[in-house]
Amino acid sequence: MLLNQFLLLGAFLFCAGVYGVITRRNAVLVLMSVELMLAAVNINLVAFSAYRAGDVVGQVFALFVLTIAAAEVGVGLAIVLLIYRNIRSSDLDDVDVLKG
Amino acid sequence: MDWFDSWGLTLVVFLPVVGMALVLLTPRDDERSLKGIALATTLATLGVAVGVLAKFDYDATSKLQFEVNKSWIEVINSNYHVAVDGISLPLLALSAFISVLCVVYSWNHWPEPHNPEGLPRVDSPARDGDERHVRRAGPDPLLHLLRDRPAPDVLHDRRLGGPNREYASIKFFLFTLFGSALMLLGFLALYFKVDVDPSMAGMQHSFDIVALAAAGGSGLVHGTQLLIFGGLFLGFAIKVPMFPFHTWLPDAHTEAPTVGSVLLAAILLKLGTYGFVRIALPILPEAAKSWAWFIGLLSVIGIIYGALGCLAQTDMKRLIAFSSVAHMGFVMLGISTMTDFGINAAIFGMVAHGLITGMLFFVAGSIQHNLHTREFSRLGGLLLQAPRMGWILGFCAMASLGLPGLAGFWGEFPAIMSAFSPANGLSEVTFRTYMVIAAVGTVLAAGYLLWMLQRVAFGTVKDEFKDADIHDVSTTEWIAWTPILVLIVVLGVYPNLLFKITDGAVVQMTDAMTKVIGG
Amino acid sequence: MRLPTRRSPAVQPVLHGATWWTNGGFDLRVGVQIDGLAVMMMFVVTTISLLVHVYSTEYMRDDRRYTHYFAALNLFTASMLLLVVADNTLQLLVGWELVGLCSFLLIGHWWEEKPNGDAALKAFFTTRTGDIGLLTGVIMTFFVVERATGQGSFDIMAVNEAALSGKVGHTLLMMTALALLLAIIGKSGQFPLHTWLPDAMAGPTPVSALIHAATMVVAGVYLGARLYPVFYEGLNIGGGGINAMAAIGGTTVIIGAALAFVQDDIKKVLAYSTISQLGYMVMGLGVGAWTAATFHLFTHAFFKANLFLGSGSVAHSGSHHSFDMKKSMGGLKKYMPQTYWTFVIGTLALTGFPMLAGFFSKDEILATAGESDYQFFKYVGLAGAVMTAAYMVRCIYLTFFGEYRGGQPDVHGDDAHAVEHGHDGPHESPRLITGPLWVLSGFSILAGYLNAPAFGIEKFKEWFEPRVAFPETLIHPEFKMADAATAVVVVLIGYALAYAYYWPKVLPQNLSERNGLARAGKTFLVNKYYLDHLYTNVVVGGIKGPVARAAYWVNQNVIDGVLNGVGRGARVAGKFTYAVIDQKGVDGAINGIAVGTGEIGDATRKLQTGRLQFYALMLFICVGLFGLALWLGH
Amino acid sequence: MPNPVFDWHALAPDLILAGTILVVLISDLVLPERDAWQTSRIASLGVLLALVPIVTLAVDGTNREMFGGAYVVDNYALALKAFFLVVAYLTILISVDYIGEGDYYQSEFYFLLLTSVLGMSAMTSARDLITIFVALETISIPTYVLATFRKHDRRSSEAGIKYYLMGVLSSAVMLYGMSLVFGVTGATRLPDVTAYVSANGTSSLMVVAIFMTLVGFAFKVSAVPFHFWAPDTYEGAPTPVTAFLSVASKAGGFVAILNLVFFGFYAQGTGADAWWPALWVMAVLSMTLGNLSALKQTNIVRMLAYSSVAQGGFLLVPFAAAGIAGARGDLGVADSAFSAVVVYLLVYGAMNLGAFAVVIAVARRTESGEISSYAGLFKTSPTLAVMMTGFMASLAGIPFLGGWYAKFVMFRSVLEAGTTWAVVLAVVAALNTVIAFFYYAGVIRAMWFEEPAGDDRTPITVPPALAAAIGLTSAAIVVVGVYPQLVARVGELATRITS
Amino acid sequence: MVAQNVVFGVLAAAMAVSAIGIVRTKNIMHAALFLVVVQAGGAGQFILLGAEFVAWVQVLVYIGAVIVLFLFGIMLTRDPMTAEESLDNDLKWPGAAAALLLAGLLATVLIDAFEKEEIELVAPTYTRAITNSIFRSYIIPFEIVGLLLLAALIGAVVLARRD
Repeated sequence: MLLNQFLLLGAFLFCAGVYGVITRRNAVLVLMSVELMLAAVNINLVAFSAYRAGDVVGQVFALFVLTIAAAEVGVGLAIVLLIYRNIRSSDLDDVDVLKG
Repeated sequence: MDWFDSWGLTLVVFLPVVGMALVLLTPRDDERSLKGIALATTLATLGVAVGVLAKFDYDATSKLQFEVNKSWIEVINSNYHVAVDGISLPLLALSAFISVLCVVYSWNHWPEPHNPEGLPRVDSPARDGDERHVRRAGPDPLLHLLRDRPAPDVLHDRRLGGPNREYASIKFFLFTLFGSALMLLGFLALYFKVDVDPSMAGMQHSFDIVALAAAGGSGLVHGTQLLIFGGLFLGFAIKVPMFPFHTWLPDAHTEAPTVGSVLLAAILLKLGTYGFVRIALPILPEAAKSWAWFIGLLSVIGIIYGALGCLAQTDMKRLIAFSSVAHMGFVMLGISTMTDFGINAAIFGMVAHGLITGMLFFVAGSIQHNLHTREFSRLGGLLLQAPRMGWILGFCAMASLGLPGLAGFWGEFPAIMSAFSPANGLSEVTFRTYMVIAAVGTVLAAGYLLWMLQRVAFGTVKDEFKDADIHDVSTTEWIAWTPILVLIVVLGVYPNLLFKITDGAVVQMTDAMTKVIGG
Repeated sequence: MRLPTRRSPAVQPVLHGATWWTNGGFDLRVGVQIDGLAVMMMFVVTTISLLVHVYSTEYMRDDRRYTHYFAALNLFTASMLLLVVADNTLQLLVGWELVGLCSFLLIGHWWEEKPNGDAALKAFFTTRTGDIGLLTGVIMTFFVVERATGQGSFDIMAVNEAALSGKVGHTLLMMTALALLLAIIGKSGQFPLHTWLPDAMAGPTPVSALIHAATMVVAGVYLGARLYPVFYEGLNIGGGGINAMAAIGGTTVIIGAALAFVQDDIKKVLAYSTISQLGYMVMGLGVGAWTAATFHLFTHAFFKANLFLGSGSVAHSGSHHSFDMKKSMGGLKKYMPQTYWTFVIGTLALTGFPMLAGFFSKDEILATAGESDYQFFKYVGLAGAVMTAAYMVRCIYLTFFGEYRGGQPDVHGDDAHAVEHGHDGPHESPRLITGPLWVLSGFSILAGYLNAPAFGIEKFKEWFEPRVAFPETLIHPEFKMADAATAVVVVLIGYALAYAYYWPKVLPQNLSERNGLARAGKTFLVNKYYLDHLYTNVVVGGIKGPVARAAYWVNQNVIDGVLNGVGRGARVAGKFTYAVIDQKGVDGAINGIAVGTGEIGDATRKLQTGRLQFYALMLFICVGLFGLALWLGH
Repeated sequence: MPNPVFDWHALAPDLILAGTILVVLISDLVLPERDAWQTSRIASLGVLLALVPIVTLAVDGTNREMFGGAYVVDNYALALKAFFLVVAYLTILISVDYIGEGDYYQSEFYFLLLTSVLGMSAMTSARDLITIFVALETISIPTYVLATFRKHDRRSSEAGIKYYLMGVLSSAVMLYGMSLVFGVTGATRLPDVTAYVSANGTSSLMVVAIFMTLVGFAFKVSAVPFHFWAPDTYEGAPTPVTAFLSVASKAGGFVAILNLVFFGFYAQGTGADAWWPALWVMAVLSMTLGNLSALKQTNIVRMLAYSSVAQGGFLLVPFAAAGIAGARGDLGVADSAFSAVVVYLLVYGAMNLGAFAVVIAVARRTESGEISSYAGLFKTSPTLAVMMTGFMASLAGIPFLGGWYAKFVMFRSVLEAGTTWAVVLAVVAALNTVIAFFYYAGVIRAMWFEEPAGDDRTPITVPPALAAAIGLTSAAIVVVGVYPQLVARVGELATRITS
Repeated sequence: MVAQNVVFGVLAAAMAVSAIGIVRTKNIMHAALFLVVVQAGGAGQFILLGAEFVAWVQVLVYIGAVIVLFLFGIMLTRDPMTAEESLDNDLKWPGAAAALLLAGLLATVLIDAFEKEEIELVAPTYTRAITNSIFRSYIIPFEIVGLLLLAALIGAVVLARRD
């Protein structure tokens, strides 16, 4: 297996995530897109781990990323929820009071 | 070394600060106390300055006297280093002197609400303390950059003044700050790039002007010198102000209260030129040599341009302000020749301009105080209504146009003369051209000043002021003005009073520069 | 004929000095240099000043600013003396400027009227323009000395010695001389900077006599005489032919005289006459006639002061304070005999009537010009003499002959006592006025005998000509009867022309007599035709008509126009500079920066849209672009 | 793999902090509702307690490394740990009344605050990509919540979501970058990264990787163009949180960059080329755009937000300078750049916190963040006005207030570098210093020279805690300004790059 | 090796399609399901790379927890009364440009750097090795993450709680 096949997959996922983050109006969908980006990171890490002859550090790193990503999602969803409560919308386009 | 030798200068510097603190602590409506404190402070300062003048060793003007050199911020090897020599002594005296007179003048020109002539006394002592701080030869540019805070000036301008004061302050602010910022960069670059003699400054890097001047830019490649000089140039040139950095000046003057204008003209503008003499030239002589033609060019442009600007004015104060541009052009021309002649002339020019233009502003202020206008179209016949004031105006106009026998001449003539034969390595053709242009400038000076005199003092009183209640020079005004008028005459008749003081120091400085740039 | 200058060790200048200022490590001095030239000037200045003071006590009685007037007059005298005794060029410059200041103050003495203020300004400004030359010239004298001795100095003796030493480059000397010549042009009313002098007549008449005839205006000539070696070497005066100084002087002689013809104001006639006479002096210096020029300076001071004071007397007591000859004078001879006779003496002296002061001094200039290689200027001088004689006769005629044309007092604003006794008819002036007139008349007659080669008297040269640091090859022409006779004839022609023209009652009488005597109509017609032609076409049509008027027009509109235009132009340029360059350009740029700063601020604020996903977009685009740049740059 | 050696002494500050966090959390369960404010006391006590071992460690003075150099407690770390603890203490002081009077979850507030501080404390010692990542997230995640803490205010929610999302995105970019760094170097510990870079230089992949890694922190320090969240979040978040974000959180980001750059990517200058251009551009953009935008603000918090962007730009200058010089083999600049950043951070923390404290104090009366509401403050509350003047002046860099020295060391570093790029940077910085004067002076002017708007001219009452915070910070800037030796020493102690 | 490559290909294709689905679908629920596919595919790739522990954690955390969170999130923030609007905003093209820019950049540098580097698969990593690493080298981050999770939990509760 080529290292690059994993890396390019990762890059693709990452960029798909980027696209989603920018274009999705719904906050939850944006969070999902973020997850895509983080998934790409993990694939990178694990692929490098394997490429470096099983250097576990990459995998450990991936575990940390996983964990923290979960925490982030939790907080993120809570914030989205709060926004929904405050403005009855989870549309990020509606969140534009602060500007200038 | 008695206590005065070590404490004299410090007293001069910090007494006004004490005064400022006291003034701040005094209730605003207690006018008597405020005046009393301000007068006491400035008088005390003047007293100490007179002490310095008295104890100064006039046979060794090139030596730094009353020197105090105490470690201040070790980490950047910055010292509290103050001293006076022949170059700084006249300006020290001028500062102390003018501030007393300003306080006296404002005794009867107390700022009422919406009376823009009054003195914003709160700022005054602090301000001139600041100025004096630098003025001392004191050789630490860091001190300069530390105290170089135009904010008080701005506030000063904003507090009481004409209707456009906001605009004026912002412009002043923008200008002086941009200048200061680049100058600060220059100082820092000097600190890091010049290798000074460690036995003089304790370390290889120093802000000490004396040490830096002794190094004369050693360790710097020419390009770097040019750049650093450029930074210093901008900082000082804006303060001077030289063309084309002058546009803040008329605005600032027009909008500032009378005493503000006087202080601005008499003291503040000298910062720039003094900076050139004290810092830019001795520390970076080679760069100065390369820049000299350009500085000279801007100077003569300033001379002509300032004069032309004057001719277009309809406001008396604005005219006087523009005349400062021209006068400082002569000063800068003297400096740009890098000769002892020119620099002596420059220092004389600074003092003379301080006295004369300050005086003109005083008179303009009193006219405005009486008539509530400074528009030429409404003025006229001052000699009929207030003959003494009118003659004083005439006297000052004559002094300002460089009439020989009055102080102004001695700033202009040697400066023009020095351009005939600039320092070695500078183009004679260029500078002789400058000389002729500057000489033409003296004619224009006569033109605009006499024109002003005619419009204001001659002729008949305009109908609207026929019945105006005009006071001729009042007692306080006499007290404030007489010393200046006397000095203008005395210095004009016997210029050596000043030249004797400055010459030694200047010759020493130019000799040092000559060593670097080659004789 | 060239005579070597006699060296008399007896007369050495008296020098006294003290340190004035110190610069560049050496002292510059202030002091006095009393030598013959200075003494001569001191004599002139003090004498005339005294007489003018006496005269003024009456003339200016009850003036609104009596004290100011005398204060300024005294300041002037002091300044003039300072100029005269200066031992260095810088000090001379100080005096020079101070007399200019006093001139300004006195011309503008009645500053309530704008024309007076304008005249004062114009005088000061114009002379100040010339002072560009003085300023640079004085500076260059310093370096002239430096070239010669290695150490610069303003010292006049040193400058003169340096100029003669041959160690100084000719270019520098020439530039110095030209610069100083510019100063002379300004101060001594030479073409083309002469126009301020007629305007300066706005001042009180005694002032005109003292300042604008006798003393201040000759400061330029004095400068030329003082630093003569500089001019001599710098302009190569010894070389003959033509030089700038002589050319300027010669031009001024003619121009001034021509303009005097068309003036109706008696003071202006005298003013143009002064210009013309100053032209003689400058021309004299220019052709190498140092002694003659200074001598003319000396004599001219007396008779011209005499004439001015006389005109003042006329105005004071005869014409209700008007100076307009055509409107307010005429026929005053019978009312003011003393004034009339002193005026006539002055006129004769001025026009070079034989054996009076002007005869000796003017002739000597012409003689020297003829002796040296400046023949042309001799003829210029002679032409000037004709014209001088003519216009002065015209002046006398209009003032003292004919019908009295004075009506009601013309409110010239001259002085307050106009009201007091102005309603009287014309009468003789009081003694305080006529006294000085007679004294000056005496000088006008006698002054010439100080240097009358015809009688072998050369006291002037002996006493006043410098013995040291002076060009050795100067010419002192001997008296030649032919030259003197030529001059006399020329003057007489001038008298005759004017007389014939201005005494019209006489002329027809004359003609009818001829008619009766000759009865030869043809001859008469020819004669008449000849005379008519001569009088009408040559004199009237030629000099007074087109030429003089054209000259006057040129003078008022072109030369003066240029000067005024320079003034106006400066203001226009000032306005332009200020309004367009300064406010729009320089200040605009600054404000532009300020505004631009604000606009960028606004633009950056617009970037801050408040849209979260726009921020995200910016983030990723920036990441991409930065990354791309880094990758490309690597 | 050997068992890890725990240097308990070195870990003591972090442990005490962690313990405090737990105590705060538990106390919430124990304390009755009305005594919830007590948690602030516990929190502040714990913070102060944590300073004790820092002092003992500093007295001891040895560098303590753990986990093969992945976690280091040296003077630099100690100095910044102390800084963060002090900032935490001050933040608690300025929050007490704000949080107590609003309807907030008090103990949770302090709990989250301290957790974030723990992340910062860890960051100072972190010399490992994973630790740095974890520390960063520990700093960030609690602050996401804190920014949203005014739950019923949609502005606060908006502030939260913007901060959160931009934070997460930057984290993602950073992680992607870190994964590449790991992939290229095979290491996560910074000493190993340095070793790799020294040996192999930087490939183009590495350059991109380094840049992406730095993006995460560029977000944190709100460097343009990764700053978009900052003004909105600062304005919407509760003001004490804003103060905390603008000081502590930003400082955390800078500490991370310090670690990454100087302990990782600098590598004796061999890696400098890879990152200085990016930091240079960010510094220039941050200073310029930050200042220009601040000029136009009417809301003081927003103005301070842009001001903090600009200050961040100034703080980036020394990095760029060190990089420029390092790439040319001039390693000396790194030292002064490093200490410049440290010194600047210390000073910046004091003055910015002080400014926010005054903002909070004033808002208690005016309930407005508009600069116009400061009109005539000198007439009503002279002390507050003087203090605010001090803070503004210090931020502007006016001497004898702390800010000037910070600017000074910043300029020193860039001038020492001395190449064209450095000079340009210096000039830009200098000009920006000037622009900054304007908006700071605008506040001063409003306070001193304008008439108060309302009729109420009684002095603003300042609660003791807030007053203490204002007093402490202003004392700090005065002391530092007059005697900069103090922080200069700290900065020097903290330096150990080229050694 | 061929088999592995085939597996990779299949998984990768599924992940790629799902990823596009997440960012393009018009149905939020579908997006959540696509996310499951991506994460599961990721887990598969991990296994392929010998990182079994990570794979299982991935399954547990993501598919077990995170996706559930998302589903809750979707349900809680969707007003069932309002019709489904477009899920995309007007930044599609700029967004696509940004994504393509990044993709191009990343692909270029990656291909440039690693060209044909092969992954030599050794034995799957033992979980023990991972725990060793975590508890020896990364104990401090580990502990901090513990606190962090607590903080995130409490934070989320504070925010989400109705009061």
